[in-house]
Amino acid sequence: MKLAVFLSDLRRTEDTYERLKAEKLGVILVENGIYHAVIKEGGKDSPVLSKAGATFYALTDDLETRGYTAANVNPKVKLVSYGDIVDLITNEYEKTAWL
Amino acid sequence: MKLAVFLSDLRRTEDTYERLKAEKLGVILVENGIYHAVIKEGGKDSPVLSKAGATFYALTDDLETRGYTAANVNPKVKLVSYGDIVDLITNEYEKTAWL
Amino acid sequence: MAELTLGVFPSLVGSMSLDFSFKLAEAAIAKGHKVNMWLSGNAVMMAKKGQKAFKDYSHLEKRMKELMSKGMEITVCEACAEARGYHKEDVPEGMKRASMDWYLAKTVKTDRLLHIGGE
Amino acid sequence: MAELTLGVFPSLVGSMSLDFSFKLAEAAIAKGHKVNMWLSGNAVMMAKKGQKAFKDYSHLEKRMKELMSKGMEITVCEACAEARGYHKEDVPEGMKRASMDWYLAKTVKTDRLLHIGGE
Amino acid sequence: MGAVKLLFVVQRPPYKSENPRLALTHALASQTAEIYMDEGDSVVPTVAFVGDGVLNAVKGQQAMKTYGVTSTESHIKGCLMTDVPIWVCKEDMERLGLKEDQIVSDAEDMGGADISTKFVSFAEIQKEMESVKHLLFF
Amino acid sequence: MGAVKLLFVVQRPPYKSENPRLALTHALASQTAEIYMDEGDSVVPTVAFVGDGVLNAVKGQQAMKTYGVTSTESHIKGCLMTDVPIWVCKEDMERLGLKEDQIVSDAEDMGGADISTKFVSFAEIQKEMESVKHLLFF
Repeated sequence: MKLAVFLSDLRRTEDTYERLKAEKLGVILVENGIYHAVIKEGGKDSPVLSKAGATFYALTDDLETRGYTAANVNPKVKLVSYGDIVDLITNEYEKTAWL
Repeated sequence: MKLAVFLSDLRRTEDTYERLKAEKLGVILVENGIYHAVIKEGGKDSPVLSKAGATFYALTDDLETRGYTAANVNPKVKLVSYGDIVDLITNEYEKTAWL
Repeated sequence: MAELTLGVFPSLVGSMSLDFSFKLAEAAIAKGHKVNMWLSGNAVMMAKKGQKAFKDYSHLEKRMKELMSKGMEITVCEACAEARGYHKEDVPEGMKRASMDWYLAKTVKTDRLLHIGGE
Repeated sequence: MAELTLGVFPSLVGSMSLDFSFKLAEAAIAKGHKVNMWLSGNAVMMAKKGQKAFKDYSHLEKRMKELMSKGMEITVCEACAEARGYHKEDVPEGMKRASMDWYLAKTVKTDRLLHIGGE
Repeated sequence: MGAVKLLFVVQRPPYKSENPRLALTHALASQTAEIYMDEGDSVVPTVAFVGDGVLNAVKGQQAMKTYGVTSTESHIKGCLMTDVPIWVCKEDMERLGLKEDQIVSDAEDMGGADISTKFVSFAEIQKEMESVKHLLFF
Repeated sequence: MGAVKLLFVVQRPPYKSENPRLALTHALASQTAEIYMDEGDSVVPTVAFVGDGVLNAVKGQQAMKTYGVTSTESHIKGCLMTDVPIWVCKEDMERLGLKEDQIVSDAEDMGGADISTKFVSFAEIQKEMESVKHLLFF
């Protein structure tokens, strides 16, 4: 399946996320999920970003709301707008899961 | 200080809890906090119960709401009623912290 | 163009999930998609007219009305609303109240479903 | 006997923190203590009359009135209520609305404060 | 469209928010959704409890006695009574130390259901995720 | 009773619920609480950000631009402007990789505050917990 997963929290739902598999997997970081794109806890990337084969996106509005900019974002993560998210879920992926 | 800490969740707020110190510390498990008294994740007691020097309580009503009884409760934990909690926070402890 | 259904369950004033939903709906409509929105759980707060607009809180009634005028269907869970004391006369104009089967039925024909659960 | 102040911030229908608060207040009053309750954030849901009692949801209006008749003072955050569209005429009888300084002032004389935050 | 499959995935513990219960009541609403649908269309739901969500399925919940509210348990039984499949993830039960006899598996007190709770591996849930049209995570 | 000290402890990230902001607005209300108090009484608050709560204090928050709501940052500045002490836990900043220059520390755009944010160890927050009359965790 082609699955777009939304992560909106800094903590929790990790165990479902880790086990989920998809032929094509997009991980869209929104709301407090954006912290995974900018924080290096203990000097390390968020474990969220180690999901194999996934493409990572973060919503610019939610990044800016919380005081971060493109300069802070992990190079693994692409910044997207609301319009981009619409395109992702209608064109690139077939199903969505808001964890 | 004599501090009564309320835990109402199964996950989170661990890092504040671990660092908190008190001369006399009571940990009152309520709502989903009661899972710490009955679940042995991976066969082990909840890390919550390893807090040194603390006395542990769990609210019977909240245990029963979630399908557990006294028989399931870790021997480190005393069962209490709402009335008992009132006595604890008015007589045994001076301050409260709902984590 | 696709049909997108959003089911929004978390939130009240203070969480940003409702804001997210309305902004996403707006972006989808701007691209010519059809959008349906189901509000349940705490998200039924939108079914109460007369919310005062403070700067400290997001205030979505105006945006909701604009989106409805552009064809978005928006329906709230009737039981969830009544349990909070929101009655028929409280509903903003254009919004519908129904039971959960409205949402279930929408899942049949919609191309995409984004179900926003959470706590 | 002691004076206990409860500040209740989380919750809506569905979370059990409001239920917890009212049961604890009831137990404290039964033991002769004086109880004050401050409802803010989502807990201001109690400031809306006419909530339908479903078995699926806790329904606390009746218990609240009993506790008020036994001397419990209960006040809700005025701004939090208005932001949700709960106005003066929605307030159940006996409940007060005030700004946050009511709660802060109560902390001065109360023997114990239990502040229930959470998400 | 014919029969459209949905998977409801409950991943959070009960009573913290109303969402786990709403997953069950929404799944149940599949039974009455025809009034909004075209002739021949239907919705076929499955409810799967994973992660800490398996705690929703612990039996013996006394929520009516303690707080006067319907338990999550009775909603699960309501689903079984109307043939909505209930799945519970085995790996998560094991992790949390839950045995099958601790889990709601039938609805005898409601007169008995034709189906009972299925204990499944996460791999089976994953397979169902692939086969359904839409996913609803709670 | 004289001056009663309170400690507001914010331990969760911003924008997920309104509670972190309510901690700040409640602390600020100490300034106007006299109308409900006896002569000579007062409330003296301190706000401490710990754990993931330190994320509330990251500067440059654009919530007004993006969503039309007041940022948590501007509430922190409002506290500094009225002499409500703001503390941020150093160990948690370090854990999350936050430097002091990333944290809201003054209120220059509001005309300047007499106090600035204090970077403290958890041990100092612990000491404050011991010295105050009541604790309010958010």
